[in-house]
Amino acid sequence: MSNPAIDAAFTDGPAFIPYLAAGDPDYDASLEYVEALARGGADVIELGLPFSEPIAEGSTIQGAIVRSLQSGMTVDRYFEFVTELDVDVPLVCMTYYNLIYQYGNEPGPEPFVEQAAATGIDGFVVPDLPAEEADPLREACDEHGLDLVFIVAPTTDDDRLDRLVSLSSGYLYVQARLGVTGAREDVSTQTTASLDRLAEYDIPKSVGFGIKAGEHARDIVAGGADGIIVGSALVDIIADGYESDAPVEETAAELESLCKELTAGALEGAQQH
Amino acid sequence: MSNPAIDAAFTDGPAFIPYLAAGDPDYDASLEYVEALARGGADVIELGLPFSEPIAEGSTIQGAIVRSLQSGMTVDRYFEFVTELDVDVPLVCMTYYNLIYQYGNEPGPEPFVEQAAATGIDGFVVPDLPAEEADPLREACDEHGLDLVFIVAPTTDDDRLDRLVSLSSGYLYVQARLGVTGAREDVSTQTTASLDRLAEYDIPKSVGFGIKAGEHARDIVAGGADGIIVGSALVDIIADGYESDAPVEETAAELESLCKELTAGALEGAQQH
Amino acid sequence: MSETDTTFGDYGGQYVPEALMPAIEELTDAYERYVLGNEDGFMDEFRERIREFGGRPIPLQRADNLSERYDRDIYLKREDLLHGGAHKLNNALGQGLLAKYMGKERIIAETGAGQHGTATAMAAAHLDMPCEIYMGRRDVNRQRPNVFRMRLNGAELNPVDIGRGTLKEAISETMRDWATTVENTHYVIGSIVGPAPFPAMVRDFHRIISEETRRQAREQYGRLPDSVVACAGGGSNTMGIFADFVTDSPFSTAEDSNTAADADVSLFAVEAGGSSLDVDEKRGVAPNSASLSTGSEGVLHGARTKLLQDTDGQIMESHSVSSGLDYAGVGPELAKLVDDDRVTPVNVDDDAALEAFHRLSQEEGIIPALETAHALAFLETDAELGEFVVVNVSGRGDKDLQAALEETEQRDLPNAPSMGVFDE
Amino acid sequence: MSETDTTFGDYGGQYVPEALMPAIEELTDAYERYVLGNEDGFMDEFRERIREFGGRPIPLQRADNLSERYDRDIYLKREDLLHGGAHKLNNALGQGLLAKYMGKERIIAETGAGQHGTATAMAAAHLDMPCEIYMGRRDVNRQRPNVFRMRLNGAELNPVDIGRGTLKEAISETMRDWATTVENTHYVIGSIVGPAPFPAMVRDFHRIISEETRRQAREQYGRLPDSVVACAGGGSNTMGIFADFVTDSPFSTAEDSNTAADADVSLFAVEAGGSSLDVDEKRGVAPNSASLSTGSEGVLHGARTKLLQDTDGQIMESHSVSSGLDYAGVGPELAKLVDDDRVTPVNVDDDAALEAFHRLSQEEGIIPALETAHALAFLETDAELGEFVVVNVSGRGDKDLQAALEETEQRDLPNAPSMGVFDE
Ligand SMILES: Cc1ncc(COP(=O)(O)O)c(C=O)c1O
Ligand SMILES: Cc1ncc(COP(=O)(O)O)c(C=O)c1O
Repeated sequence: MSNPAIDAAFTDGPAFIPYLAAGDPDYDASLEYVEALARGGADVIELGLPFSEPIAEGSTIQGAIVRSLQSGMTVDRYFEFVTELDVDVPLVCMTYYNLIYQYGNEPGPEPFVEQAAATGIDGFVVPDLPAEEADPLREACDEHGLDLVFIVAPTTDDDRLDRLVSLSSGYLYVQARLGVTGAREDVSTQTTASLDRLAEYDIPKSVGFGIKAGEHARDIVAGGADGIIVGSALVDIIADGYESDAPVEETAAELESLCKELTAGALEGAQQH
Repeated sequence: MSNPAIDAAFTDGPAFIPYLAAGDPDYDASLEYVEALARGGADVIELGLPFSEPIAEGSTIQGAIVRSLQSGMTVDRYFEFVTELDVDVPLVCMTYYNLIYQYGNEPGPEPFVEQAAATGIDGFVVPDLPAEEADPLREACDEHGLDLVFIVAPTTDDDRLDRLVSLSSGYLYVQARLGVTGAREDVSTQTTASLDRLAEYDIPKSVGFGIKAGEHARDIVAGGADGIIVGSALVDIIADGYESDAPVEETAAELESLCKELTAGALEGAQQH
Repeated sequence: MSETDTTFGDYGGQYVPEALMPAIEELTDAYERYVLGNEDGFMDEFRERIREFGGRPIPLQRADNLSERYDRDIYLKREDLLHGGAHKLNNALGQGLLAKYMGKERIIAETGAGQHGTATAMAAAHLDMPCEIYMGRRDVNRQRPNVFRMRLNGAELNPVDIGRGTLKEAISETMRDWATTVENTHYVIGSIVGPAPFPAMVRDFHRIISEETRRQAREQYGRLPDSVVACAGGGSNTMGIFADFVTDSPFSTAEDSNTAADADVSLFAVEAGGSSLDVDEKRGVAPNSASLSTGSEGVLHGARTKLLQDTDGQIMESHSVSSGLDYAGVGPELAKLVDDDRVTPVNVDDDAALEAFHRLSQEEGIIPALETAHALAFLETDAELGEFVVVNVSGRGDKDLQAALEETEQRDLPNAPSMGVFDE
Repeated sequence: MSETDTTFGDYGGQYVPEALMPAIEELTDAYERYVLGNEDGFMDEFRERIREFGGRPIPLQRADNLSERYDRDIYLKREDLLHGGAHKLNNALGQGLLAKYMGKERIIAETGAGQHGTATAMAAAHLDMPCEIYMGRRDVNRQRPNVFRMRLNGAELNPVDIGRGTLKEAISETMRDWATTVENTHYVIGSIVGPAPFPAMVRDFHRIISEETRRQAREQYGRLPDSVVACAGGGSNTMGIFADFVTDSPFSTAEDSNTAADADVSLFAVEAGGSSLDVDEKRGVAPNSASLSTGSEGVLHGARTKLLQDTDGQIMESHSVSSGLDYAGVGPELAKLVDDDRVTPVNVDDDAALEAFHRLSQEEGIIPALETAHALAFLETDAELGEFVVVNVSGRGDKDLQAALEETEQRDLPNAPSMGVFDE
């Protein structure tokens, strides 16, 4: 039942999964930036659809969301954005449930998922949708052949883990540490513990929350991860470029270069594993 | 039992009884001012000994008290002041009970009265001492041959009036209106009512509270008063002189002239009665 | 609602990050055992503390002058007399104590008007627990006395600089803290909002308002009221006083249990009409906080409920003269009761609330919170209130003095007192 | 005291202008009939109103954290929970109602901290009577929230610019108003001071504190306390909680009547030690308000009592960090009880009071009035307090936030919270 494009991303070595908020800091620049991720080696792209109350995000991604919304991002523009995007990488839409729920004429996730599928989205990550509330979205995703990726947290106990694994498709999002998104200086010891616990499950495990540099990527993949998810470290580059009014190509190049570093780190880790 | 000097003041026509606070605005000037009252025709002088909480005074006399205290007036200085004063008029000490009560080595009014008598004081008016609390002071006054003057208010009922008349010596202080001391523009109708009520009593009746000009004095004496008491109108002259830094003689002359106007008014009233 | 149900009809639920779900399961378990089951005498201890520390029972007072004005018997449920000055302590103390029973070492809370923050800070000091409060920067500025009070009670205060700096942002930020510290920390949410079991649990801590009101109404008036009126921000004072009029209470004794006649008690939830009920979709701004009256179904802060949102589902900025009502959502249980026609949602605007603030102050000698003033303003309505009306005076106005005076100055209210004495 | 006695031993009496004496006779008559005799059910109405409007009974709360700190059982009588935030309403409502029974059309009052003024303004609004309050200019400035509250309740506020602009001047000025308007006006004096029958009458309206405390102590602790501690300005909260421990109450039933054992209850009246107990005779300034501890007998504001005065008998300027204690006199009944060794006068200085203010706020979640903080500070004493101590929490500190913060900033207190959050 899982999406073949996303499955494919995990077949050939560790997957590098960068995140950016669509429309950050504005629509046109954001197109360039997302394309730079692909050039940098992205295997999957998590493309954020900004929501006004992002309770799981740290200040970096909150900043991205504010910039995007202020420059006019809406749900319809997001779908346009996806359509216009020239990348050959599967896309996972990362957003909060209310936007999915409101779309279309009747409340419920189906219209949004239908439109997402039509536009070329391959899956979803919804940080405020735990297993308990996921049935309607899971069904709609199944109907339209999209993955629904669940997040596994350090606090998730074994019972919940079983349930999440059984609900998840595409990959598991392994939250590297407690807290909100944001780049950190080190690799959490919680990460290794989580990966050990997950080893028995036959689903790709992508680790996110706090990864910033190639060496983190390396250590995490060496610890058993099948993919690494990096958001805030990339958003920081956009924020810096935006603050300093840097040319779009310059920021895009920096993004591409960090992606390459992370990809290389992940590869190195895979060799150590 | 009453003091002959004060009695004498009422034998020869209406008595003019001015009030000043001793030491207002300072010791030396105040001596001049009190002496000016005598020159102006005072039959009795009510000489205020300033107390820090003068609950029965309006803002004019409060001002006098503040000036006097700030220039160093104390109880001992007050007695010196009386001794030094060169007037041939009976003196009534007007003050609040706490100062009388505290004087000397043991609490109680006797030491103060003894000293007052020795210094040449002839009587007392104590605004915060109603009949209920007056026994100790009455006794001390009797012992030393001093008068104790009680105030009769517009609210005093007939029972209280009997009692006050029986306790009072020298004269009755007839409070012309409700409220606190202070010069007014008119004669209160309460005054006439009070005087009518008092007519039957055989004790001199001096009216105070609000008398400002000769015509008030005239009307009040015409209404049956045996004396008029004037304070705030005189204190106003001192306050004006103090504010404008006028020479002491100039202020003294003004005081003398107002006294003369009031004395004349009273005389005129006596002829009408 | 059954003990394991997380919803109120279509509303409610648990829309929170996975990281929080284990804590929410643990909380649900603790709620069922301690609150519903009185395990280890939890509810006995809660009731004793809210009585001795909080000052319950709280009187139901006949407002003689308002009664004359409106030609009905107006009774005031005086939650303003509860320690801290608002109903909020019922919940803050209840959750603080529950956190203690659960072995948590730290509590956190959001606050809008600062009443929930001060209540939580007080409860934390009383229970000897470390406490941190999140408060929007704008609210920090307009509710200064409450800010001082929280600090005096030893709570840390974290101003939230995101967005407009009001309750919505403070809740989001507290959830972020909780997502980080969930293992040793309990989030004391301040109204009947958030993921299950919060809405039911917070209601159950406030249910004591309703219990007392029923008993007092019977003792003092011989029967239940014709209507009960309460302001609604999140809706905790609202459900607190409505609870036992809506359905049987797990605490009510047989003698006091609800009868068919209770359905005759009209329940009015008064929302902040702000300056207008219209919304500005473009700017994402609703100049009101009337989510029951004008909102639509959606998911916010962990629950499905009625919201102020644009057509995409982005949450709008709400507005009200009173910080404590200034929120784009509302408790899911109230949303359900409104859909069921059990609760009537109404609203009054800023001006009417300010007038009612001055009216109660002048005519009854009680300075109400600006939130409460909304409930009081509704008494001016033409609606059928009946003979015997109870208004929940959810809080006192001490925290609002400055704001009320400034807002009054900007208007031409018929009953504003002159404050000229201060210029002298 | 017999019903017609105006004195307490050598203290008390009626040192007022003759113009006021008829009103005082009328008041004495009304006091005897309505208050002592419950004529026309006056006391029943008073008790009902203080219950419903005021929020009585008020809890007696065990302070767990203080009890641990002091290794005794510390109980707090929570008058801070009374409507308005202090014990003051007992008296203001009682006198306001009495004025109504007497047919008076207007009430006036002085205020220091503003608590008596706000209580009177609230009572006046509740009873629908016009009201004017006199308040020293300095107090107007240091108790601003209370000034707003009085105006919001519809009272006129008259700042008094005389002298240092504190309570002493406000009382004198209110007496002047009364001397002018005595025919239709009642002067609601704010403590157990002034001419008879005020000290006894004000005590009797506050006696309910003592009644409740006795009953609650017995119910909750099984016996009467070893000591009762209260701050003393004029002494109304003090005599309110001491009353029934000192002598039989006209209201106490046989069952609750005093026994010999009551004499074992130690009574501590805690005065404001200010910055020092020394006086500056020259400048007429006492940097404290400790008239019971350091004052001498004299006559002020209608009564003979213990005073801060110079050797001439001029009243000194008193000083205290708390406006409500900043008064040069004290109730005559307290003066008598001190002479009789029934009440022990003690004092604590400004610093100790501020520390106790922060201590209660942080450790018990109750922000006390600065007045009350003096009583709390005394718990640090070495004196024999016994096992079971009751402290009268005469009021809450909301009115004092600004003053407490400013005074704290000027000092180096070990337990002051940092207020840095506000500089951001
Ligand atoms: C006094 C008062 N009333 C009402 C409210 C609104 O909250 P709720 O609707 O949860 O009762 C608040 C919130 O701060 C409040 O302080
Ligand atoms: C809270 C509080 N406690 C105590 C006092 C002191 O007054 P009393 O000594 O009459 O109780 C005041 C006076 O304003 C007060 O506000």
